[in-house]
Amino acid sequence: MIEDIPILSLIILLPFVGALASLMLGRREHLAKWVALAFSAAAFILSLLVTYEFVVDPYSASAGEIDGYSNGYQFYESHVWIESLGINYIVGLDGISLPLFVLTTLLCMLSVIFSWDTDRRPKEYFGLMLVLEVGILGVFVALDYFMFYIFWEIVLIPMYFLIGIWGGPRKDYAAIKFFIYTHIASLAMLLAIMAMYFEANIGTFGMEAIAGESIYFSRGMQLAIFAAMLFGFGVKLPMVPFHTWLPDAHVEAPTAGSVLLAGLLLKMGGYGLIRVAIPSLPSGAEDMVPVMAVIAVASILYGAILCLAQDDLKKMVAYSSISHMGFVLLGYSTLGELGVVAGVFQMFAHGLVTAVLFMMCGVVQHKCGTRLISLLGGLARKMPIAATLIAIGFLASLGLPGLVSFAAEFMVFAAVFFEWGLWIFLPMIAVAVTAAYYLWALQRSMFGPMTGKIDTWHLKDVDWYEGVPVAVLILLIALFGVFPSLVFSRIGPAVEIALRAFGGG
Amino acid sequence: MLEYAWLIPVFPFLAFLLISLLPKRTLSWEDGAGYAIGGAAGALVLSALVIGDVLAGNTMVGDGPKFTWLVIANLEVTFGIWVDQLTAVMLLVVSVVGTLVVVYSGGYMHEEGEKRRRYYAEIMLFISVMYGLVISDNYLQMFIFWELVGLCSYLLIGFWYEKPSAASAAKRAFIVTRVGDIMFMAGIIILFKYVGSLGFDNLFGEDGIAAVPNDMMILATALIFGGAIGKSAQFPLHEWLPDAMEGPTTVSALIHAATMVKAGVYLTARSYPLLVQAPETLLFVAVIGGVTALIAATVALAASDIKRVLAYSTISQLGYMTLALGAGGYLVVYADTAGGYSAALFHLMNHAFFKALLFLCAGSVIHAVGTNDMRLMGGLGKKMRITSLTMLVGAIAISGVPPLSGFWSKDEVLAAVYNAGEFDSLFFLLWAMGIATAFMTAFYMFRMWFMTFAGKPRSDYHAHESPKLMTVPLMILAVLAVSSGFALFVGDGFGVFAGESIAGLYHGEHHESAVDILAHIFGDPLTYVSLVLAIAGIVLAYRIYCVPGFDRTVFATGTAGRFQRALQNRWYISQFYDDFAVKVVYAFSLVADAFDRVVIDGLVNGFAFLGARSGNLLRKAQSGNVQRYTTIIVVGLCLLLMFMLYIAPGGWW
Amino acid sequence: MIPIEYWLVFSSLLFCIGAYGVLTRRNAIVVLMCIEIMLNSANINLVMFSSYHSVLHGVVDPSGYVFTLFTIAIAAAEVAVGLAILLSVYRRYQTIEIDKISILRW
Amino acid sequence: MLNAFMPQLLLVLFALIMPALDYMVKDKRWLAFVALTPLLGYAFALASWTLGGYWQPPSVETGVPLIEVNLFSGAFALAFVAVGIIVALSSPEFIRNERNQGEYYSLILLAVTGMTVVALATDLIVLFVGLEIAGIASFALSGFSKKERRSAEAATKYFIVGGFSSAMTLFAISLFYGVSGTTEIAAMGPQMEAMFSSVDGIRSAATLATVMLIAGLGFKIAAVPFHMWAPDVYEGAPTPISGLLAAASKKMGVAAMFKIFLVGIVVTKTDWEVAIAVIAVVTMTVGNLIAISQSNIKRMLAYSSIAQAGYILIVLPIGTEYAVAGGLFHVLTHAFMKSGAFMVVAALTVRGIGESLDDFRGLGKRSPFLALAMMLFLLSLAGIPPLAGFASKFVLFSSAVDASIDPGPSWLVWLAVAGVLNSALSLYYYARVIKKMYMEKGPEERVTVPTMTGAAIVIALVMVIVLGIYFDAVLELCREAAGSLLQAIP
Repeated sequence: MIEDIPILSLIILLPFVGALASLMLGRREHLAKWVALAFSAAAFILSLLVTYEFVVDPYSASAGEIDGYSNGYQFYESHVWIESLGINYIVGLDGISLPLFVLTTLLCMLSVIFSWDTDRRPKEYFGLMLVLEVGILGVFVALDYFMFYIFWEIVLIPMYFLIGIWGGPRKDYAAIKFFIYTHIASLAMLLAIMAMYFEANIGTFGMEAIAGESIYFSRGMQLAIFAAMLFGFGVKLPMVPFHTWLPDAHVEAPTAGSVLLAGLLLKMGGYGLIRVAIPSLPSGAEDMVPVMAVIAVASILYGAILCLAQDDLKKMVAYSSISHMGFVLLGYSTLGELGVVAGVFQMFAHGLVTAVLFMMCGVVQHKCGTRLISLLGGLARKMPIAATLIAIGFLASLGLPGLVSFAAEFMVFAAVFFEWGLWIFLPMIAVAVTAAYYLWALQRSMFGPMTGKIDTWHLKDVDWYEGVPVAVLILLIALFGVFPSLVFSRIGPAVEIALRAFGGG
Repeated sequence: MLEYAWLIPVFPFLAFLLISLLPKRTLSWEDGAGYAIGGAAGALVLSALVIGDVLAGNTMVGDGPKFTWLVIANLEVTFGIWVDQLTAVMLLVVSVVGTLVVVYSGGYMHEEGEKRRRYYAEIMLFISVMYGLVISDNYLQMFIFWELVGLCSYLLIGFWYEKPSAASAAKRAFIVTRVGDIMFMAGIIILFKYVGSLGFDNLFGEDGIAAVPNDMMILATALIFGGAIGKSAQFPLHEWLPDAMEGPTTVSALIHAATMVKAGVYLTARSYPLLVQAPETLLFVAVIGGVTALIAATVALAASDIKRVLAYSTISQLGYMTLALGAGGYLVVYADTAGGYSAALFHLMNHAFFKALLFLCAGSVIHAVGTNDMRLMGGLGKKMRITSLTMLVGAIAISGVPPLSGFWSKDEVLAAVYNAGEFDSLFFLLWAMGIATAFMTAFYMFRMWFMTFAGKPRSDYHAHESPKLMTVPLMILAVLAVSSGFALFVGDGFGVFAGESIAGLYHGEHHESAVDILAHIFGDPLTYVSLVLAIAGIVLAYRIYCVPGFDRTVFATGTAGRFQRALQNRWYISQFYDDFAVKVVYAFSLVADAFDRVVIDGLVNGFAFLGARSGNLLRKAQSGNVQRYTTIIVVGLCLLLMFMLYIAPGGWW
Repeated sequence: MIPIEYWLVFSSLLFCIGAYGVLTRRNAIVVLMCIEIMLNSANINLVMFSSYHSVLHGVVDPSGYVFTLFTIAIAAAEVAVGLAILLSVYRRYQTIEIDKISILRW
Repeated sequence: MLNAFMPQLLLVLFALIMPALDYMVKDKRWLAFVALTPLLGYAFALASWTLGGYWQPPSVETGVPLIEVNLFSGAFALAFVAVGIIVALSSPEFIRNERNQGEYYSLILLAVTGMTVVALATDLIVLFVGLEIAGIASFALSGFSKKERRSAEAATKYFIVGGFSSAMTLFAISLFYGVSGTTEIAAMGPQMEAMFSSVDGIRSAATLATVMLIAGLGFKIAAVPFHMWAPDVYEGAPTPISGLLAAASKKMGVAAMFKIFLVGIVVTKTDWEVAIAVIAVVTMTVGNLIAISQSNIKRMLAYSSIAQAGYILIVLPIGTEYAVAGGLFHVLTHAFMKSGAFMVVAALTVRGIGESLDDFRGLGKRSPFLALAMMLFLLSLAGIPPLAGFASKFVLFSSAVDASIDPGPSWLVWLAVAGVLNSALSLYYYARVIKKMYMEKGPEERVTVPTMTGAAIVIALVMVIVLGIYFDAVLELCREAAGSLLQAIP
């Protein structure tokens, strides 16, 4: 049944319809959250259905699309769109995009729940959130460069608004910085896409078709295009030294915005690298390996060191994202199956973990009125559940085994050692620093005596709409921490296909 | 029976789940103590069955059921269980001490009220993952549980998180051990690369060992031992353990004396098949062990906190075990005997019992007095008869006075080190350090005992003997502390337990009867050296701390004073770490943060500012005077003409 | 026959004079006249080139002449509109000195 | 020949009767509808021909081929007429208090006539005449609000700079006539080459002519440094007329430049391509930089128009068919998005709201429709997908990349780089308007949308969205149009 309907298009369309419905509510704006929940939940449920079909019944799900299946894509849809430029509407899902796709629908739904008490312009808020979901979902399923770029850019606008309207005190600065900085990066990617299109000269923007040609590009051309793409995707990732938009955007964004920003938008960068840049430009990627590796290690270390200095809980989490996404790039830079799979998994893991962290920062902000560690202290006594959840989040993020990040980090380290030997110790320093800043923050904010600088008398523990999403995420963190192969086994074959150009890794 | 060994951690884990997830109203049963005791006892029974099976000669080394955790590229990581004699020793320690501590907690933690629930949940989780660590059949699985016991240690040290010192100590413990963990992980990864598997069966097999180049083997084993340095609080990463005493005393007894800190020793012992391939690492292990034993013992001489004395004593004894393992490796390689290896494990077991006993006694004292400071105690012996007597048993045991357990194992350890001197004379030095440590151990233990129980009270308190729930475990442990040393005579000098697990590594047939062993020990003059020194230490402590009239102020002046201050400041090592963390790492992070904001972000903002600014300048050209506009047109025209006539044809682009 | 260079120099000079006037004179009417001079310099060029090409190719090339006629008509229309605009400016500003008309700037 | 001129004749005819009609109708809105009649008819005919192929225009076969109806002229004419429709539609409310409204519409019709003539022209004479018809009409239009000081000043400046530039254009044309001996655009190239080989030193005369032509037409399209009039005029002129100038008049310059540079003097391309490339880059950069510091929205849009001219100018150095198609496409989309943006400003002016950026505060609440429309126009101008501006910029910039790919000259890729960087730069000031509208608090009272202006905005909005999402047919048209332009190269 499912193979007869364009399920992916449907899932992308659902939040869009939801967004329109939400924006058109008129005066009944209190209904906006229900609309948003309904549509995001519907998208989530359908994406679970897709996952089920993908895993259980791979052949029938791609029936009739022999071509699509050979490249590992399922639910393949292809329609002509702009014939004169060879732009097609192509969507498909493989093992790399599937986890991120489901992560997207999940996090969007949970973010809607988390924002349950939003009373400021709810129509727009939930509408924009759904538009954001459309963009992100589109990026993860698009198999045509033009489409990919369009969805990529669609993401910017709702995010700009989410930061700019519902953000913190410096929202103006943060919103415009986010918008323009990431837009510049997108444009670099756009130039790279153009170059690939014309150099391939086969009159189509289809990713697979171009990849079939681009692997034969001259070395210099591959290098140039890859460099542009690395910049384009790297800013989103974000990689040092193009990361400074991130702390500002994260700190000022509303909680749900931060969750989606860190949980999903950053993943777009990592996804783009492995979906587009690396498989299509093998020689360029090989030439850029030192650059990628150095940047990755720098991001990991630098991000971690910066975290130590932060007094704002959310800013610390933001910088930690830089550090953790560095592992993605580091995994990729090995250009081996092990490292790349680990990098993809790290994206998935980071998406789950960082969502928890940002949600908990939101809870702290919400309940205490501040996120400054120096003002907090001893919260565990008043908010035991919140403290427990935040501690689990921190522990997951610092790579505690049994939780989801560990498998990714371990495999990245393994891949790095396999490739470069003892350089492994450089990124490994960050593991200790990571533990240091998380635990130190935990000590100062949650433990110890109360500082008396905030009103602790009326302090409440988490509300249901805050606790439920976090709890769901933590369950998943534990589940995929104990059974990472649930995801690894999907990523592996897809990455193997993606790395075919490297001669079997 | 062995195939059911995986059930051992399941019992406490179920207890953990029940305690943490049951609704508040349904839970009670003294807020979870009942579930905890049930979980621990279940595991104890199963462990006993498994140990029995092992004693009967059955092992499961690589032939048990496996669960594929991860397949990636051509690599496969499987999880499974591994039960041999070494596992059995650890199972014995964890199950016995674990159960007794949980029972003891029923009394000790009684006043904590609601917090008990968290306590029992965390203790159960710890016991569960500790079992998991012990029965792991590969390094990665072991590492996972290794980190999880670290987590539980962190949580339990920080049990009274309102106390800033407790919160800080918990953090320090986790971070410092993490440094070791990183090395452990690096070591694992090195092996992973060359062998392509992390299972002990593959790594320890001939193919596995042959696959690793020699220099990488040295590095990998040294790094894995690095994990042990962190977890077992070896020099220079030992300072977290005294701080960890901020946790409840039961936690100190269970985690920071009997079980978790032994994980490092266990890991080193487990890696023996690899270590013997790298004698350089073995020497490193031995030196670290010897240095740790000596340094920790010196600090214990001057400590005034009863738990810190025990903590440093623990470090010192762990140093003994490590030293023995290092020396034992030499013996395996060059003398074809498992003597040192067995000694280390023998000491591990004995130490677990008597040190848990000592800690629990200290807990009983603290429970009664309400302070840790021995300078405020005194004269407790009459009021707390059971505690004082059981603690005396523990003190004698650790001091190495026959026939209590400590004597036998310590003697075996020192003998092994001395024997290894035959192959590398450095071991003689280490042996001397061991002997010195033995003397100091006896001294500070009795210093502690005398300061606590002898003399008159030095402050106001109304001490009373602890409840049955606490004293019964003390008595059981006292019995064990007395008797566990006799395991030496059960079979081949503890060989049934330990040596067998590395049977493939040496060829020396080494069957001794109990009489032989006794003759062997007491026929060796070195035995008497250590014995005499131990008794001298006790007598000296008695002279200084028990007999009234000794002027202790001589320690506070002159060279002795400087020495004492250095000891009281823990050789300034802790201070060095603090300074390093604050003045180097944190300061560096502040500099980096400023750099990030000023330079990197400054560049970004600078470009933005430049854009806005240059726009502002350029617009000034727009004066509103139309003749200015036409003038600019003409100037532009001329420039364009010049460009096209003279510059563009040059083709410089 | 006058050499073509002379004509060219003449028209160019005329053009420059016109341009100079546009750039420097304040009175808008004078500026208008200068623009007319510039247009006429081009007319001279057109007529001159037309006859030049007729000579060169041996056939009469009328396009230059035709163009000139069109240009004259256009210039007339332009002047008409220009004067009307100046009139309306004078109503609002009470001046036609163009450097005074500068509220629109930056 | 007469057949081909039918639409222009029709437009002129209506232009002539409009002032008379002014005395006859009471409700002046009827004037707009009358003026729209020929425009709509022309637009319909053009659309059904160029996009649908339902109809074929009569071909010009007899007489001097001064004009040619082909897809290139059709596409441009379509853009001009569309802008004319939008402007005419939104004018009645804007000029409701002015006298002589009939003249206003007749001037608009004349301006459109002039522009379409430029689009049709194949001869320099016709081209110049068309330029002047449109120019003179727009001089008058920009001064139409006679009560406004600013309007009069704008007209004066426009007129003086415009006259100066016309003179330069004419002088340049006369020189071209001199070096080629023909005024027929397609014939210029070969004749010039013949002259170059026979007469010494004449090539530098051609260079001088080229420079003066760049200056003269650069005025029309407002290329730096010939742009200085544009902000003043756009600010001072009645807002719908600003829209007309930015969206149509400027494109007339583009049409003329395409014809002369890509057909007429393409033989000397090596002489001018770098110069124009430099002008293009400088134009877009300066336009965007100054736009950032503007606080008047019309002035800001003027500078944004300057920048857009820079984008389109890159077509000339690239010169491939695909590039011309991109330029054409951008002309079309820019016509809609820029005129749409100006009409939003016009609508607000009608409701008594000023033109300053701060007047836009809280517009999102006061008039969701106008704010949304403005946002989409601005985002489209910035080149954010999936709006029309993105699609056309995509084609435009990609043509630079295309041409720079081996064996093309690789420096062309820097034009694309400059273009995208400038797009990012432009986002800054567009986003600032969006921020004012949605993120800042302003007055609370609602703003109703003027009906006819609203209709004009809807047209532009629909086009901006449709051309962004499904632009296949239009792009195909642009490619064929570009083909028909470049076909003329002998």
